[in-house]
Amino acid sequence: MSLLRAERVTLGYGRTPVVHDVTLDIVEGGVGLIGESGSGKTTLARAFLGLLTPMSGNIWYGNQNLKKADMRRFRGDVQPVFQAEALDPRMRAGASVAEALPRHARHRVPELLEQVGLDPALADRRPHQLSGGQRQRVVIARALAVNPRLLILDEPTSALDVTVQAKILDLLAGLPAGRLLITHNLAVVGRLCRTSHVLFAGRVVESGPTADLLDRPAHPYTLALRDAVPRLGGEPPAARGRAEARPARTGCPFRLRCPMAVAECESAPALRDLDGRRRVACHRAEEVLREPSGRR
Amino acid sequence: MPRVARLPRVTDRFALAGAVLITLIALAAVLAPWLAPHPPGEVDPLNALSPPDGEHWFGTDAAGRDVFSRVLHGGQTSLLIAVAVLAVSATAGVLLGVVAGYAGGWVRDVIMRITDVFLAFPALLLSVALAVVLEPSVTTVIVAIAVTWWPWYARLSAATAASIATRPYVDAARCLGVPAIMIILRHVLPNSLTPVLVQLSLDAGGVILTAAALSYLGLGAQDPTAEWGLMVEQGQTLFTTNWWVVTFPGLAILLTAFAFNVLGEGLRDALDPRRIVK
Amino acid sequence: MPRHLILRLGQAFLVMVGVVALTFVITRMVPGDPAVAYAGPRATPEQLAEVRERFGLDEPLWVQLAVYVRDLATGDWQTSLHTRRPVLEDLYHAFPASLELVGAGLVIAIAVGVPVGVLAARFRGRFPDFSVRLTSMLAVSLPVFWLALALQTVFGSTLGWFPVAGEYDGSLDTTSPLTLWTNITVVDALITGNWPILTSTLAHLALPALVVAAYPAGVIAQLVRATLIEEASQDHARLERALGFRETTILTRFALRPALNPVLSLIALVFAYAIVNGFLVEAVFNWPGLGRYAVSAISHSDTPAVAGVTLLVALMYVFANLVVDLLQGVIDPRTRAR
Amino acid sequence: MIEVRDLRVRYGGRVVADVPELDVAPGECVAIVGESGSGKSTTLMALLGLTEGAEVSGRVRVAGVDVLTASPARLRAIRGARVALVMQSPQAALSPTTRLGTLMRRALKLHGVGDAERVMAEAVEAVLLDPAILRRYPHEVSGGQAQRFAIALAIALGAEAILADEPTSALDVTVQAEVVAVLRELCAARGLALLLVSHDLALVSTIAHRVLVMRDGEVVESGPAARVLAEPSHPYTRELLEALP
Amino acid sequence: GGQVRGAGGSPRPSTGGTPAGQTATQDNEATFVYAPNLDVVTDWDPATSYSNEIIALSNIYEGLTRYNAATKEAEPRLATEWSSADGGKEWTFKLRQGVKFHTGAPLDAEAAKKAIERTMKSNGGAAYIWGAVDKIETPDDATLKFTLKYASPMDLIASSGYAAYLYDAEALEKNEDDVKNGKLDVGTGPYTIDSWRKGQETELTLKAFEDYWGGWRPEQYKKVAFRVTPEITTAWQLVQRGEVNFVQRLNPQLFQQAGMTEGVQAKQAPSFQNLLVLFNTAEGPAKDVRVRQALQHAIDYDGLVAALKGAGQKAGGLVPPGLLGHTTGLEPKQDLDKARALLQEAGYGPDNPELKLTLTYAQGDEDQKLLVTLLTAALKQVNVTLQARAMPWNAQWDRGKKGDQDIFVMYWFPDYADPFSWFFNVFRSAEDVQFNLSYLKDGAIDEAIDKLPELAATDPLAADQAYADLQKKIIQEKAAVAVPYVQTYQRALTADVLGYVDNPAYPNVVFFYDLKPAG
Ligand SMILES: Nc1ncnc2c1ncn2[C@@H]1O[C@H](COP(=O)(O)OP(=O)(O)OP(=O)(O)O)[C@@H](O)[C@H]1O
Ligand SMILES: Nc1ncnc2c1ncn2[C@@H]1O[C@H](COP(=O)(O)OP(=O)(O)OP(=O)(O)O)[C@@H](O)[C@H]1O
Ligand SMILES: [Mg+2]
Ligand SMILES: [Mg+2]
Repeated sequence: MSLLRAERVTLGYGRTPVVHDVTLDIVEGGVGLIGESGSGKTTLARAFLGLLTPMSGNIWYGNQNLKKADMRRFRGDVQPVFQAEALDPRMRAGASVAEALPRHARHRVPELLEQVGLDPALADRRPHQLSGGQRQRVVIARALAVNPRLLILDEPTSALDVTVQAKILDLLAGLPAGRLLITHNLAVVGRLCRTSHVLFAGRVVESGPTADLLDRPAHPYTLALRDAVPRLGGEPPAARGRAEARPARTGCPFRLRCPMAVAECESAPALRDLDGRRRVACHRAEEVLREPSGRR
Repeated sequence: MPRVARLPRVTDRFALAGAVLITLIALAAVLAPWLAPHPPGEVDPLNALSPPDGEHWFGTDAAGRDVFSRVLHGGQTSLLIAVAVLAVSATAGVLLGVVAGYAGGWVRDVIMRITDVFLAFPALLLSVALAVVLEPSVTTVIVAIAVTWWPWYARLSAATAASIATRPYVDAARCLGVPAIMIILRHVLPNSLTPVLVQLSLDAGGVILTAAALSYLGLGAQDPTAEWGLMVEQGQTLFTTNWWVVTFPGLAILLTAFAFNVLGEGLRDALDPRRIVK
Repeated sequence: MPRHLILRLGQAFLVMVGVVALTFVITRMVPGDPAVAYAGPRATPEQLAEVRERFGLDEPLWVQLAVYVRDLATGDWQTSLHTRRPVLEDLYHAFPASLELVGAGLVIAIAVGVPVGVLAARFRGRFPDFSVRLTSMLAVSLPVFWLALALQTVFGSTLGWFPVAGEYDGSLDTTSPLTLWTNITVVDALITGNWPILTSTLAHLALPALVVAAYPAGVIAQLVRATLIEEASQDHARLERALGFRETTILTRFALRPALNPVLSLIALVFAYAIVNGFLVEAVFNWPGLGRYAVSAISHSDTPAVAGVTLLVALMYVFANLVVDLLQGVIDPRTRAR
Repeated sequence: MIEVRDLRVRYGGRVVADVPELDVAPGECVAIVGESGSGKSTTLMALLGLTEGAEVSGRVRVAGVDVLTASPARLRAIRGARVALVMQSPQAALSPTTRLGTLMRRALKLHGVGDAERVMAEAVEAVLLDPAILRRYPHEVSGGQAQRFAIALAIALGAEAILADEPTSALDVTVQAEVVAVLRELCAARGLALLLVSHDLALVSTIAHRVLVMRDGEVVESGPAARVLAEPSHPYTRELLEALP
Repeated sequence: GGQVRGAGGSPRPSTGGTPAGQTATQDNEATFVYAPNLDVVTDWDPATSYSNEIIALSNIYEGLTRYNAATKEAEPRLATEWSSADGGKEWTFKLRQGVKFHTGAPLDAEAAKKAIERTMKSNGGAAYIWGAVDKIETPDDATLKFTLKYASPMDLIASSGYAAYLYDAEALEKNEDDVKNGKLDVGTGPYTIDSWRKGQETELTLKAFEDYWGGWRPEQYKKVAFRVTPEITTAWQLVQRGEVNFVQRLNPQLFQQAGMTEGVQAKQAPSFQNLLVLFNTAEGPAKDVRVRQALQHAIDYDGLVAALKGAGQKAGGLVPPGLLGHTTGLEPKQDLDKARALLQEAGYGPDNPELKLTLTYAQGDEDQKLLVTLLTAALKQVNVTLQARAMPWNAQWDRGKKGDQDIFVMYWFPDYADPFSWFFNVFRSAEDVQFNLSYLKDGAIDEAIDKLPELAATDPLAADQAYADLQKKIIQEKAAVAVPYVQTYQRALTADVLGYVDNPAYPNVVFFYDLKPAG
């Protein structure tokens, strides 16, 4: 039984939906969310955190609907780690962490900072006096303060350079909590998530075990993602020259950029089960699978 | 390196100059009882309207009162009005604005429409009515101006708060289960204050001017209270014949409003959020 | 866009409803017994009773409010107790003059404030900037009645460069009578080609318009300067510099348009402020506008007239805001997308 | 094309970039990598004299002009026309109230490029964009489009050198591939000098001829890309490479 | 559609309009421009008019007589002669022959009677002046005979600036709307309405009535304009520039300047208007006569007059000089020691609890404000705090009628040149308070007041004595009022205007017919 589950949710701002009819289960072993910029990853994360009410569909927290759930317990169970600016610029690091703690437990601040590998002396600094890596650790420390069962991580390392990034990832990998991880970086997903979902234009286009997904993509977009990753010392990634096309409004949203698009793609493909472990929304998934496997 | 424009340090100097000026003015006002050569209400009808001289530095008014002493004492009233109006209207406006900005939706709509109604109202006319109901006095001026002043802060802080409310750190606090009221007080409010602070010092001059205009129309402070606007009003028919009666209080208003403006301009640059964060 | 427009109009309507209610409340707070004001100082109690009945002043308050709203909607803004003419008609005569004055003031304010703001931004931190900032701060700090008296004395009386009071030389009414179309003298003189009246009005307009312009010009200069500097420190200004554009070109061709947006919203606010400021200016320069009407209405406890002025000013404010909102879409395409 | 000796940029006395040597020849691609805040963007800006409020010393020759001593007019003459800049965040670098075409037209007119309409259409098509995009405002185009528009701007002006600052940081890898392809093509086909800033070592390794590694404002290592990335000599470079996931 | 503004209306000042060398017999084309500080006309009805419009109506309408300030007597106007009988209870007026209304109708006894009766019936404005009239008869076309209920000086009453006009009542009733809207007037005076635009700067213009019974000489002003100018300084600048010819009131400083300015003549004249400081005799601390007396002694009369710098002269009693009943020997003086002693007796003063008194006065009146300032300062020395409040007249009066203050400050002047109104209106007890704002209720005083008219009509000497006694009683004994000063009008005219004489019975009125430009 997973802790959180989205069932056919549509999400949007104002009246414009940006995430369409997504079903997603946060299971053990980490769940990754990858996809194009603007495809709705953060939006989905906000919905899981109860910060955004679905326009339709439900989010289940255990067997309760999140709308009616006991929010106090929920807040203790699920915590976010956001991209940037997750710390109040006017608050000292210690105070930010303390905010998560009940009054009598404020003495735990140093302990929590140490847990994420920070010198407790940094508690007196304000965010702008901390480096990006340190800031991100404070955010994690604050999230850990409530002993959450699930962390929702939205690009926790994208603002950091690779050396710092590596340290944070180590820290996250060692935490007992479950996680939903959002990132552009396929390598990071590969390391932290057993299951992954690929989002394109507000729709899940492929999901399944991360390793399978990256080894043998079943959706052309996943395939393109994998192949476009530059490799150290490798050839420059191949360009297709049609990347400016926006998601299509009808039919398969990827079809304007898809090298394998055919007439059939003008009707929207449903998300279907591929081999019991994998689901994909593509009419030609089987052919995609037959593409030469990655250069990895 | 020549030719590369140097970022002006002038801005900080502006803020500093404004602050120093205001301190001086406030000191003069507070110390008026000791600095002023005459009590502000001391009349000397036989010496009415005598021009500035060694005895009366700024001359005397129509009742023979010492203009210099009255200008000094008038500072107390005018500054009191400015501080009180800004305190009241900023508190009310910012609280409402922050709630509106944070809550959004219909709460925001309701608050902002009410704000609009008050904004649409000519301050002077609203003040007229209030001045009548409450009897013209310094308190009335404060209430009357504050009533028409708060919507500015409500608007300003609603806009800022709305943008603050979408910041991840506010979301983070919500996810920690911090109650809305605490989020507003702890995160949204403090982070919405910078523009308000700048606006406040820019507005201080405006309040003094409005109070002066109300007094000028006979709706504000009442004689024998020494208040700059009232003094200008009393002297205005003497403008061409006994310039000192109206010029000195007028200059006092100008100088004070100017000092606050200088401070506000300076603060606007000095408190630039980008500077704070960097 | 149409939906946005409808929404905006709806909001404006709601605000007007609020204003009407508030106006009503306020008019009931204005000093003196309106019946006495109407019937004259030595009226008998019977006469007073009759006046009260005629104007419905003896009805309960809520009935009066209902009647008030109904009358407003049907274009009956009541009769002034003091001039004894329909308030709407009085306003029709007084408002154009105010509009003329405030309009001229705002035109001056924009014509001076914007270029001066650009100048300051262009030479920021240097002498032109310093002097522009200082002058604009002085302009916003000047007590308006004080400035009015000073200008009138110096330029009107002492130097004799400008007329000291009035809207135009009254004797022109015989020599070149003006045909009224809009009731705004300058505009009517312009469309009917009445040059004597036009020049006379412009000469009379100069000083009071300058006084009205002082505050908005200062604020606009400051705002333009601040937003231009802000814009000029944005990434896009760097790109424009990298493309080899001159600093002045960057400010005027690229940065000014987004910078005008806050200026526009400011103008709606300043408009209402200027009308009220105009009250003081009109008194000094004897300008036959709304301000004089309002001040005399206030001192005569002329409730319907005070209410009329209030409503009109509020209406103008709401209207100006509406126009500005729509204009902003034209100036900055980003707001249109919203 | 670009020749830098002992460039030192200070903000308020703090040295934020110290580059002893940096040359880019026509047809060559040089990359600067390094941690965030190490002075990469600052170096790029200094090459065009765009570091406002900084003290800059050293010798910088770009397109034959000594940037640090040249008159503003001479500087303006090389900016855009001979050396083009592609800024870190593409959309923010476009004036929000100016249509893309208007900006390009003004720039062409400024540098006296004749037959503007044809040049514009060609340049835009060269980066695989639809010329219709010229009628749009910046907020109406995607990041990738804005990025390529900036490159098109450089092509239209006939720039001999492009300074590109993290041109792909906000893009997903598929879009990144497109942008990179266009830049490489220009180097090879038109002898363009390309100075690229990036923190993506893998990307750099695929396109750069030479690499500078910066840290804390200092160049800690530089040399041919193949060597630096294969056998790093400085510990920081090694650290960077090891951290690659 | 377009509507032509000002056709006909033609305010042009005379200065500069008359080239040198022009003889006085040449037609005067200039417009005389009068700068009032308030709107000119609130009520066009000659029966009920009771406000500022006197400055216009006095030139449009005429009464039976007009008061002559120099001789202190009524002199012929529409009546050529008159006589009284029956101890002043019967009055006969002979009407002037050949007088025409502006409507074209002739003035005869019947028309005159109709006008007066209509005015009496209207019961508005100053119609009360006819209160003594029992009936009016018209023995012939040229004779008007009044029978009174009690003796009254009808010749003076008929000279009143308000409610005494003879007008074409028939035409008025037929065209009531036109009259109310200033499109038509029904008077006999030398001028008639040219144009009226309420609220405009040049609110009203008048033109000569061709058939005026007095006839027209070429040099007289044929056109008059009223240019409303609220700010004194503005008005002063306009008169200096010759844009207006007459400013009704300057402040002393400007007046002094006017005296030294070329092209301007400064005119100063005593008025019938004095300032009354009325103490609340009915309620509050001032109910105690000792407090009232202390207040009287606290006013710095000499200081006030000095500070007025010529805008007022010290008063002696209730009745200003120039009127019957004016007494000497009642000149007040400040005496703070006495005030302190009186307060002490009453339980206030420096060693006792602070006494708080409220005072209301007219907004915008510099002279009243001066009084208040001086009084406040003086009272502070004797531990009395004055809470003074400036209010618009209507509001102040409303409040006064409710008895809601301790001290009420106002001006008083008579509607016709007679002191009676000071007593009858201000100090006679009344059920409904109107102007009895000291709320005095004293049977003896009432009785004495009621006897005054008859006494004045029959035995002026006795009347003089009765007035003197009453004033002593009201001021000294009852201490209901303090009278600090009588106002002095300080006006400015352009130097080219000849023939202006101030007449205190018609405050601020310029009889344009009597003027001529310097030739
Ligand atoms: N507050 C908002 N109001 C309106 N639209 C929004 C809002 N926030 C996001 N959007 C839109 O919703 C869509 C999805 O945004 P979201 O932030 O979820 O994308 P993302 O997948 O997280 O992208 P990125 O990788 O750039 O963070 C985008 O098209 C974005 O423009
Ligand atoms: N205008 C400025 N004033 C003061 N300091 C500045 C200014 N611009 C940049 N800096 C500082 O210079 C240093 C180098 O900044 P720069 O933008 O060159 O870094 P970068 O290497 O491009 O980093 P990133 O990878 O984050 O883009 C930083 O510490 C920055 O804070
Ligand atoms: Mg996101
Ligand atoms: Mg950078």
